[in-house]
Amino acid sequence: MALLDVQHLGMRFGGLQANVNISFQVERGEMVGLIGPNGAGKSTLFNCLAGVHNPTEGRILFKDRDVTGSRPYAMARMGLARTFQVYVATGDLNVIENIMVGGFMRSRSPRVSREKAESLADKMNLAGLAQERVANLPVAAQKRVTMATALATAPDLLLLDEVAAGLNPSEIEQMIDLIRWVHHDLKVTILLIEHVMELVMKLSHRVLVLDSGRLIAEGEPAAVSRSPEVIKAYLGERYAAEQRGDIGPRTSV
Amino acid sequence: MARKSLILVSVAVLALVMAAPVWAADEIKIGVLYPLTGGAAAEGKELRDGAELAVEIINNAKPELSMAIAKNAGIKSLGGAKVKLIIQDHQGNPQLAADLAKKLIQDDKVVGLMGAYHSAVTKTVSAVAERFGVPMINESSTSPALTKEGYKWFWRTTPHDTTFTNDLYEFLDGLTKGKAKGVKAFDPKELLPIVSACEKTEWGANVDLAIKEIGKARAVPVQLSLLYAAKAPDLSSEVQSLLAPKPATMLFAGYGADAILMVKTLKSMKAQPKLIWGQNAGFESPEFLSALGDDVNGILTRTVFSPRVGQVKKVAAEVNGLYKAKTGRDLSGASARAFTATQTWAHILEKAGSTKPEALQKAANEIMIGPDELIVPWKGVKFATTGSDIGQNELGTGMIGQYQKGKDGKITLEIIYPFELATADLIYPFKGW
Amino acid sequence: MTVETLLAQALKALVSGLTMGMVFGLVALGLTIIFGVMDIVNFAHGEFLMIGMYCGLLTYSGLGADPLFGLPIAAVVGFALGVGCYYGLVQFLLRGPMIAQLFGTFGLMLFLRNLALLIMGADPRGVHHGALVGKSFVMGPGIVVELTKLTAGIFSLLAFAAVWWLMNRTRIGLALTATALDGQAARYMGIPTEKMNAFAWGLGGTTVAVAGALLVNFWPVDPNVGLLFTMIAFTTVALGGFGSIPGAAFAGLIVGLLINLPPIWDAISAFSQWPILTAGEMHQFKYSFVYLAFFLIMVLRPRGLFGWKY
Amino acid sequence: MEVLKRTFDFSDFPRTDLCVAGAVALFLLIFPLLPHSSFAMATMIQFLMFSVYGMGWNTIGGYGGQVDLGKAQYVGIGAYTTAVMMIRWQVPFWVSLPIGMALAVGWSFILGYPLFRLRGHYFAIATIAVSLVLKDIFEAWSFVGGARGLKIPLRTDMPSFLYLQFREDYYYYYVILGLFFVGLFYINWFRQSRIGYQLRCIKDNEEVAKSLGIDAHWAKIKAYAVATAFVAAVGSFHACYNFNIEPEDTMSLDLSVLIALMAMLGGAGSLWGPIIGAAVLVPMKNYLGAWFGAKAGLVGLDLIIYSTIIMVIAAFEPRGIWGLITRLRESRRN
Repeated sequence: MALLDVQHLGMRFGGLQANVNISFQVERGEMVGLIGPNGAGKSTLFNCLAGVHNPTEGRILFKDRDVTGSRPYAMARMGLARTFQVYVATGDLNVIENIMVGGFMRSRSPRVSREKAESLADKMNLAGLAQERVANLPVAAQKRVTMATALATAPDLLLLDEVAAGLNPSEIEQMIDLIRWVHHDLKVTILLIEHVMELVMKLSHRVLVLDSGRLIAEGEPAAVSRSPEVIKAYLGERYAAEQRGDIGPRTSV
Repeated sequence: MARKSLILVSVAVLALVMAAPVWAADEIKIGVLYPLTGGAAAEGKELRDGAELAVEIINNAKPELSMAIAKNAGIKSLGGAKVKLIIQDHQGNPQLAADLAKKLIQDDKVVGLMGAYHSAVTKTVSAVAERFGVPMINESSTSPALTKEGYKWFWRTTPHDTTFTNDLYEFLDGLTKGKAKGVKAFDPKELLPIVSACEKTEWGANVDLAIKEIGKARAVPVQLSLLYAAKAPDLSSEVQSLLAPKPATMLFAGYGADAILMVKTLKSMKAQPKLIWGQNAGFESPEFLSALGDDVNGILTRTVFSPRVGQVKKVAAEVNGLYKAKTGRDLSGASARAFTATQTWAHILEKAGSTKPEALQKAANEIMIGPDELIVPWKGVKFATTGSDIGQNELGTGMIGQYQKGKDGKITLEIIYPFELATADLIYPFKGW
Repeated sequence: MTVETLLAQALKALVSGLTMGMVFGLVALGLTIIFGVMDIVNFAHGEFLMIGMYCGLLTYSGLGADPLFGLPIAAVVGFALGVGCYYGLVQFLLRGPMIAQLFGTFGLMLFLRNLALLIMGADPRGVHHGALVGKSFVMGPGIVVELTKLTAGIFSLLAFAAVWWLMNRTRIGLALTATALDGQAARYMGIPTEKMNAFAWGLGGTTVAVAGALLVNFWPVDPNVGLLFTMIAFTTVALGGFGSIPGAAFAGLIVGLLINLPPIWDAISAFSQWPILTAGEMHQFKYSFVYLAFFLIMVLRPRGLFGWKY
Repeated sequence: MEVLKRTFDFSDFPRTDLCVAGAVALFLLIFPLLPHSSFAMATMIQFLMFSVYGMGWNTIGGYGGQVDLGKAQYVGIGAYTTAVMMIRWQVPFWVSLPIGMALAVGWSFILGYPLFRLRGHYFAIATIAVSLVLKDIFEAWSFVGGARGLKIPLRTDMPSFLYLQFREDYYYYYVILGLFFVGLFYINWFRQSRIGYQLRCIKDNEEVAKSLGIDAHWAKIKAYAVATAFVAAVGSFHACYNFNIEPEDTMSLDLSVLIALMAMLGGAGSLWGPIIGAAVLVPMKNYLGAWFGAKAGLVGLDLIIYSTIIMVIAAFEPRGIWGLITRLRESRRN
């Protein structure tokens, strides 16, 4: 059975239909990318999965249990962790303590979660920054902190929300290695939501494409990038994409 | 950092470990707790001035005054020792008052205490006095509960609210029988229905209880009684409720601003009772008169003193003259009672001939001050030693005054009860605004 | 008691509640302007009112004029006070967390109250003569309306309309609204947000000080008078939704009506003796109704009735 | 064992802090033996009471970041439980203390559930409102004496440790000092515990906290209950120390604000903050009042100075006095 099974999911905010009849599955051990132009409904879908929104239609099965409308903390406890695009942490918790908080989901003992947090920080190149406040860190490090914190909850499925946004090319390379390490060594299934095509195309086993709230294509990265539907969906963004130069399939139009 | 903290700590230590001041040996120190700041600051100053005048008279021979305490300088049986008041400001805060009482007892080594105006504060302070076995005389707190504790170290010179409320019903009874000056007898039903409104703290709640219970016992039950929050911006709904049964007699107990607001609201809602009576405090304070001006004309208040007492008591006129020379004001209920309590202290010390607590306790229980000594129109000062009101002055009586606008346009508090002391004709019924 | 008396009591309570409600709305208006623009709850609001009241009182006792002449004086003093507090204190508080803002304005409240105590003394004072003082008129059977409260009520309607117009129809109002919605974006668009904030404080101070100068025609004033109104103003503003101008007006009316429930209860309880809360006892819970209603509405609708800010 | 170890583990503080803390602890222990005025003793007792109030408030207000301005109602519940049980059924203080704490905590759960649906200013004002409603109820409820309050009768067998009735204040001093140390060690455990970290995370960013499996609503309710237990315990002590309680002095808005104010000025969200706040504000309030109030005739000047200090700290160092110390220390290091 699939780890995550989304069935006919729809989300409506008043008059705005943000997601329409979305169905897909994520198998255990997969790495799936979710792409789509701005306003395609990626974030809404992401928030539905993470329990922030309660979908107005359809249902979500996680580990074969109906988790539709569960609260975020309940989703997290079931093994679904997420990262944040902008990790705002203005308080007095330092890096290692932030990661510890994730660890507390599985253990009451501060000693156990500190050890876990230290080993994660070590592996994710955060050991030197352990005593810093998160707000004082560069963007790339903040992204690693939000990942480490999520990983400390020992998830089965990790939702990555634009972890590459705002990073320079060499940082993106490092991020790709890091995600591979998480996927391979920690055996965590990953669903990536991403604007940075390079990262999605390199990492994903399978790509889902959203447009106007609908799932318009699904398949291997190379196949999806040639799909006429997908190309049409991105046309509206073509100008911007040319400026950025980060959209892969442009040449094949 | 450590150094800085250490400095801070040592400064704190120095500030806290302040040695008690040392006083001359031939002084008898009495600790006094009054609200010199806070909501009742005006009354606190009156009380202080009254007590200080009494001390002046005690410590200096003033043969022109016909009082025992004026005969010689100081306390004779203690070798002419002088009385010294150590006055502290409790701001109307019971917790602070208790701390200050401990300071007076332990640091200043006072032989006794006096105070503290607010019934709620006196309650806390009297518990401290009882714990330490130090005599305390209360001059002006009128909650009946204060002398219901069976305390051995607490005496109260002023009559309390049960007495005052009894006086009120005596007055109403006499009024219908034609005893009041200038008013003929009439049908008692004319004074019904009676309604009352009291502010809801310790004092007001006790007054409310007394009004209801005594009224019931005398078969003139209060039709509607309510308690209101004194710290509230609006009293119009209370007044609306009070006016619903078309009351003839309205009774109130309020502390300060709320008493003023109550009268203003009554006026604005065109209340037409025959009689408005206030239980002292807010209705007797100087600012009640100054804030309301002519609107108080015809309102009754229970009191223990009015400068008009001087017309019937020579000693009251003499002391009032001294007080006026000293402060520029006439004696008020507060200052006259503080004077009397201080005077009582002098008599107790004189009788005890010692400053030992046990001797003072014995003297206080045995003391008897005659009516001629007092500036207040009481039958004397003698404390109950048995019964349900231990420590209460059995001979105290209240008065009822009425604000009346004279021909010169000035408003004075005329005495109208006890009837035999009346200084003016009663204005009845209330003329309205 | 008959049904007629019950109806008469209810009608009286309604009139009294509506007039008092408009007064509360007027007092709360300044608070909601300030909150709307910069998310800060001004604990010292009641003290601004108290200062306005002293303006009216001093016009009467110091200059011997009708206290109504104190209105323009209070407006100027209130504006200066608001702007002064902004530049002297609030602009620093805005950098800190919410808790610092609460205690900063709490300190301001203590400061102003005790300054008044030091200067004016503790005694409550009142005005004796004036165009509005001590006047009330009868409206229908037994319904008496106090002229000061009625004037304050009418004034309140005008003030609400004026502030609504200012916020929605003028350049400065639009700039204020922009500052309220997104201060940073407004700054990029060239709106001087610092000045806008100061202006909001000035405007808030003006409305409440003028309210004070009007209220002194009826209410006695002492340094502690502010606190009596502050809690009511807080609940009014929160009930209407922080920052909502029509919300404050509407919530003021609700509060006014709620505190006039006890007389109606008295009339009802005359029909049968209830085991608890007999006639008169309800008055002790007069303000509890306001707080309870506030609490319930908050829990059911956490933004308040008209709130758009969270 | 680990729990016990963490309770007494202060190792994350610099050595200088611990030296100062040790010196202060020693001073507190021997204070009654030093020459002192009774006013100083009363001030010290109040300082200890407000420290414990502040430590309690700090769990929800400091670590949890929820500005609670309604703590006085729980002081009242604690005080009234002790007083009613002592007067009516002669129940010793040490029995009514846990009962009062339990009642207060129970009430806090009932209130906390709806209260924590609110945030920010709405939460702060709602806490004031519910506290005032409870005060109104107590003022009308004749079983607990209504507005007239309750008075604990003096016992003849003083000093009575069981009923906490003593003539001399130093007995009370050591009782509240005991509570103070219990509270301090509990908070030291709390801040390093799971709930402590979770609360700080909620304060940082509630969305993040929820994504890490934290039931933020429930965590806040729990912390609120802990805070409640602290203030209710001091409330019980207050009843015995004062002999005399009324809704006006145990449940007033002033007390609620004072509790929060001291913790915040000392430094919300730090172990030492509430203690520093109480150590500065309580003596200042008492002694400034004594100096300016009656003697100099400058009525209100003491509170003007007091409020100026509050404003300055709120404006320039929102982390309070402890924040100031931290900042000085950091600037010296750099």
